[in-house]
Amino acid sequence: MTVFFGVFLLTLLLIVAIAIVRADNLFVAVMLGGIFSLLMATIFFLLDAPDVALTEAAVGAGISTVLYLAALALTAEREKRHTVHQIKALVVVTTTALLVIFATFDNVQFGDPTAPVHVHVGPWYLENTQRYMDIPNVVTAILGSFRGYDTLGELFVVFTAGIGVLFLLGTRPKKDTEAAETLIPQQSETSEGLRNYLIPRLTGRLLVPIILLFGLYVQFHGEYSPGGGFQAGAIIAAGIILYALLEGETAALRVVPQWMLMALMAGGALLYGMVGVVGMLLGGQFLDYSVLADNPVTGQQLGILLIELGVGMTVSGVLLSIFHAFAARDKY
Amino acid sequence: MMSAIGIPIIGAVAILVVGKISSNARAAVVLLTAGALVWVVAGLLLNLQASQLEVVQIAEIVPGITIALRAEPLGLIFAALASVLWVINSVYSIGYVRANNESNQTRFFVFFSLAIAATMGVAFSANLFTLFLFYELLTLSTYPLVAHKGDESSVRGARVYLGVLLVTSIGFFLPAIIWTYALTGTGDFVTGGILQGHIDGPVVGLLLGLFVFGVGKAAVMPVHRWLPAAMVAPTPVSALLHAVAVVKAGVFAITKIVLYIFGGDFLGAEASIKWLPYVAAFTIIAASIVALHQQNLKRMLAYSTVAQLSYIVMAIGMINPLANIGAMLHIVTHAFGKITLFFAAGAIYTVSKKTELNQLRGIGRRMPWTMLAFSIGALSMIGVPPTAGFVSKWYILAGAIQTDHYAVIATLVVSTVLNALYYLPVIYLAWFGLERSGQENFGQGQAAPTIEHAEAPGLMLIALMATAALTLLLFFFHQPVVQLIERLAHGV
Amino acid sequence: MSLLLDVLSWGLLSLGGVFVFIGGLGAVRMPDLYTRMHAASLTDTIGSILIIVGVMLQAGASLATLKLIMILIFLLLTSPTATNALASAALISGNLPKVATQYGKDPSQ
Amino acid sequence: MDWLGVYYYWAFAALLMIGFYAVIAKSNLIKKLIGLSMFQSAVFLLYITMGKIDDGTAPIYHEGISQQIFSNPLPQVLILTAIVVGISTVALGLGIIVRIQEEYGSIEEHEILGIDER
Amino acid sequence: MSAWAQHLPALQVGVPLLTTPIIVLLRPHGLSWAAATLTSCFTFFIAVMLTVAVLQGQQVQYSMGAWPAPHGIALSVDAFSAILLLIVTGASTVALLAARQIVNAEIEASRQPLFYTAWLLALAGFVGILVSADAFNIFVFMEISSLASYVLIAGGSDRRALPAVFKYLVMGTIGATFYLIGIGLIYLMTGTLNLADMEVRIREVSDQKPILVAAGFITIGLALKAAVFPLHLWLPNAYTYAPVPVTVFLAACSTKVSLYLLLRFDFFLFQPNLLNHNIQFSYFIMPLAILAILAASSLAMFERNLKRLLAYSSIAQVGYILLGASLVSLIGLTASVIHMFNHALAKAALFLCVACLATRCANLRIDSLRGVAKQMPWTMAAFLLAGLSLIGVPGTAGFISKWYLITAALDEGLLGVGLIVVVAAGSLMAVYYLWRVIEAAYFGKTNEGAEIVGEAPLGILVVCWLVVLSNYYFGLAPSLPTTLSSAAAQILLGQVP
Repeated sequence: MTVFFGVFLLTLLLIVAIAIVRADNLFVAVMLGGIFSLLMATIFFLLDAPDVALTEAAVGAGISTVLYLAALALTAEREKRHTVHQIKALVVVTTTALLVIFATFDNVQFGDPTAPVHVHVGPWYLENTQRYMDIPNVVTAILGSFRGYDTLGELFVVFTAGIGVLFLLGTRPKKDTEAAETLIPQQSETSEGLRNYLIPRLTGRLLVPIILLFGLYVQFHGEYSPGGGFQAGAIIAAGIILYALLEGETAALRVVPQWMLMALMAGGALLYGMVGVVGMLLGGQFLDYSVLADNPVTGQQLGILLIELGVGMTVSGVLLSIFHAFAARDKY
Repeated sequence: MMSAIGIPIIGAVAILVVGKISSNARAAVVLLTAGALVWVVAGLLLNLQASQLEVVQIAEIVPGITIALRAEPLGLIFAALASVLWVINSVYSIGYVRANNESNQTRFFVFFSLAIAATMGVAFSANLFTLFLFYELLTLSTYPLVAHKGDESSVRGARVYLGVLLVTSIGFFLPAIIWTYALTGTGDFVTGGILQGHIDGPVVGLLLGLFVFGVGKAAVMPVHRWLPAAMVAPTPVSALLHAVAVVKAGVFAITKIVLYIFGGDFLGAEASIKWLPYVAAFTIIAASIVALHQQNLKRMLAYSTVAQLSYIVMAIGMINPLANIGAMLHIVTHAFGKITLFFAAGAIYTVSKKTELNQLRGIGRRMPWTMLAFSIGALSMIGVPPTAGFVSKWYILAGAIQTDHYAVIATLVVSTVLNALYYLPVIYLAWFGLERSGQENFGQGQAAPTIEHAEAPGLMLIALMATAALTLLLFFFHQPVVQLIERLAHGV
Repeated sequence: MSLLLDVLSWGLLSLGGVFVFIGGLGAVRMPDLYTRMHAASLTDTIGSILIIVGVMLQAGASLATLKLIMILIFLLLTSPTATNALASAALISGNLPKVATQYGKDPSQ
Repeated sequence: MDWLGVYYYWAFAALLMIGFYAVIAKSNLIKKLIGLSMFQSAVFLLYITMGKIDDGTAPIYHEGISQQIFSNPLPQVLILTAIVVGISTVALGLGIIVRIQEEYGSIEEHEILGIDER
Repeated sequence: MSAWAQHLPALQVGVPLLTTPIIVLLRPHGLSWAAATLTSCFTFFIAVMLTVAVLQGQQVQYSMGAWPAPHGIALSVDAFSAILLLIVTGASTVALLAARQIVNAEIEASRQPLFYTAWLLALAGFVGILVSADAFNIFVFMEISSLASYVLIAGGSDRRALPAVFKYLVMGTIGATFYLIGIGLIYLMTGTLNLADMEVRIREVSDQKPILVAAGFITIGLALKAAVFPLHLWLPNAYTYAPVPVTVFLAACSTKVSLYLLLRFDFFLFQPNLLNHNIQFSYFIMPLAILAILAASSLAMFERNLKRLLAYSSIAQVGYILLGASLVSLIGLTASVIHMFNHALAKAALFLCVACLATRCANLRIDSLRGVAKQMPWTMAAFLLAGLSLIGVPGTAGFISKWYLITAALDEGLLGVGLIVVVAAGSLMAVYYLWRVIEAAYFGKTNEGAEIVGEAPLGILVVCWLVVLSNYYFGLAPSLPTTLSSAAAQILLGQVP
């Protein structure tokens, strides 16, 4: 049954992908992109990866769609039909695909438990997670502790992106005469939000606390069920973005001011790093949580809790900062 | 030896400092430096026995590749020659730059000193790598001198100069050096050579070719193009560098490579290198014929230099003790003769702004001393006794006869005739021609204004008379030099 | 008992599926945005209610059922709101219903 | 079901092609960026596919249930990271695009090149 | 102290990484430059300590979170990574020392803390790649460094930087994704991500096709990031329109780090385990390297903008590095590694001179630099001396690498002769394009109406001369880079020293 379901979803995914490429209207392409991400999330779920599915849904369908839309509001909605290097592109693309197919075609071990992937490192985690840290979600265990350094790096990628967008959009555009003539600056209506629309506003107000609550649940329940800092950060950010859409930019910034976003962003990264440094100071290695408490298992659990918190803080801080950076700009 | 290289460098720095204060102080520093250098080199020359030819290692760059110096006789001759002529040339240049109001005089003297330092480095280098290092430094430090005037034509000339020298050195010389290191694991200059037993057959000829054409400063055709191009430089530069230091560094490098890297015995037995004298002979004849057609005095002298350099290469290529002595001697004698000629050309330019041959009619009557020196130099080029040029040519001829090298003998004869053909008319015109007014020179493109002038300034005159006198003296007292060379031939 | 539950839940699920299918058909076949939205709302309301209740019957009285109830409430809150927002946005941007204009009425008046 | 595995890999390859094509051939910068994220999504699919074990479940222990086959958790962790890296790249890319629009008044590559050549 | 010594690899990454949130939190006005510079200095100091440890023959290993590899992430530092660590941290420090005035002029004070944060993130990313021994971890840090580089390049006031950086972003992401595909295929066949473990387990893989394709993807992906010739399109504009200190930093190390990975993967992982890989590698890389040297040099010869000229020269130098590697021999690899070091020295010095020029000249076209040597004698003297090192004149650092390269080529017989011709031609082209600048600056007539400019600020000039002189120091006493690079070559060829 799942087999057919998988094939069906994959086919749908490909159709959507082609539709995205062919869409002239960028707005349509972005919305289709959201659908693409949801389909992808479903496929991930089907492949036993609920953590990834949750992330893909929150990040791909949620946050990235919002960011694209924010950018579209500042740029142009329609794509001009101008395809370059079509032949070259086709040649390069086909070669790449053929290479991949060449590599995998006659060596498919899909779902085969004896494949090298499933006998070497992976099982070790499944066998030892209980012993070392006693938490049910193995993905969280690997993410937080076994490969915690990767996650630290990942957190700093997000941090870098945040810094980057703030830096790039921290400057007011030079009033290019050329651009100013063709495009008259539009008065931004974001500060008003949806105040004049009763139904969306009412429902939205009802939903925001629920979303935030769900975010906190995902954050702190990450050790037991799918979820963790990233997903939670994305969900909380989405909740506040919804608030900003309803009540307007300024209202949102009054609730969570710019300095607080910066503090969240840097504080989360710092929190994560400090957990590592404290491990070092207490005589362990960098990011060694076992030394955080008397009992190594408790230490691990504490460490994972703390770093997930750090991740959640930074991710929500960065995503909100980026959203505000886009939303606060006038179109030129 | 370190001080031989160090003194000019210190001098350069001192000139840079003093040059801002006064031009007299700068002149004093220049002369002082030159004097000190002669003193040091003379000291080395006298202590040749005592110093036991030690190798002084300065730095080891990669295991096996070192910067090292050694005072061996060949290098000493070259160093002594360059340093003595530097003193005379300094006197001359001070007079020249003042009389011509050259700009950037400090830069001129700074790079001049640096070039001399590099020359000393070439002279004393104890291995191929050190030789190459100083060889390149010489190229680079003389570039600003060639481009000194800064106008379009001098920059273009300097570009050719740099281009040819760097292309040959990086394109041929460096690979040849690395090849040698790769074959033998060393590049030390050892009497008798180091390549024997590591290489044989036609590739020896290839390697030698890389060296000969790689050392572009030796101006073997077809890599001679830079030398006429470099004539855009102020005359003192042409005189010392492009008659002595730079070009001689080229042939000197070839000599060292042939004697100390290949080794006379090895090359003598190798058939694949027999082409060398022929190429040199071709260069001699061709360059002489080209010189015959030149209208510009300095360009004519430049082509003459090309020809004379190939005498040395040809002599070395014969692999014969007598010819070797001739080659060494020719480095010295040609230097004195050619520098005299350039000095004279510079003196003429300074007082009359004349550069073309046909403008020189009757100039001997206005500048008798200058033209006397010019005549002595020209006779030395042709090889007429009692000038020094005769002695070296004689040794080369003796070597050729000893080895029955008829082609060389023929070349010597033909080239002597050619030399005479282009030098004698100049002398004749200068002394016996009638000075004409500027109008008639119009055909040459640049009508030289007829300037009423007399003899050149005193400082320049002293210098050119000194070198002319030395050219004569060396004919009578060449024995000490020959002895020095013979000691080398016996493998000190 | 369990058989009864099974039959019931399958029935609900298939019925939900049928409604979803009809909704999809309508979204494709209807002439303009508003009528299409109208058809599509069938999927959001009756379709999803039937399917979720069907799944609830499968799950029994557990935490999962609680979660499903939450999802249902969430869906029932959001999808009408979204439909409303979409329709009014379309109207404001000047996209008029085809069906209404055919009868010569302008709904914006 | 061997052919299912093949289908997953083919879908990966096809998705890779579509995304990559959009990146190279499209002139619109936002379209390029969308293509880029599809290109990355394809790789996510590859990783997650290889982590799947037949009859496995998500790698989360439940009370009382023992002796279960879990799918490989490691690729999932990697892809979690990769997804976040992807959105970071997209965010930064959009920031650059907005700046380009402000400076050039266009987000079509060929137009921008033309503007600077003038 | 010794307790801390074992943490050095972690500190190497941790120090710059964890300083960044502190800077963002405090945003110290005017002090962010000092903070970044101090951090960079300290990172350099750690790199020196690590190098000393490597030279003493220690096995520098570190397990993150105390989880042993392959289950946890391991860090390891050997001679190859040590020499790159020196390059990267040194370049960052030097560029930062020279950066203050130019950044003050180009970027508003309010944005400067973010700029320096991005700088440290880029540094941490590069360093993280170098110390890591885990394939996926390398990807993560590659992305940190890339994203931070994009930010840095787009930082200047020149709008043309924006399309350039977008192109870089697209190509860089494609490169990183290719790398990820390659790693995925290897992981599929071996089940591990730790490099050492991978090396052992690839040997046991019977079907080599996926590994072969993985090698292809990784090599191409990294070649894209390393600006190997036909894939270099992002580089010239990115370097040209970036703020000059950023160009100093990135030109000295960003492509080098990708080349490091390229060599590490191809030699460490694939060379011993794939049939005929050395031949495939050579056939693939050598033509590209030769093309890079010749084509990029000739583009540089006709380029009018000084910065872009130097950028093309960088592409040509990547060719030299790959040429050494493509010989697949001990000396060839030594030449390759040592050229990374020496080219970083020379290019950093040259771009620092450009930085000096940029403080005084509005425009960096060669035409507008005529006669500038009279006004900025020290700057142009430094340019000349650094240029000599790039050309490879004896006595300079550049010569050492050319020497090794030609020695390596000589072992190849007839092919070697051809390669020597290429190397020599490349050097001569370098003479040509650098000399155009020198000639204009020294002998060109000052442009009519050009305003009188003075010498560059002393701070930048001192840094510039420091780097120029180190070119000569390492040209005359190159034992440090030669020791490290020959050890690196041995490691790459699997001959454990």
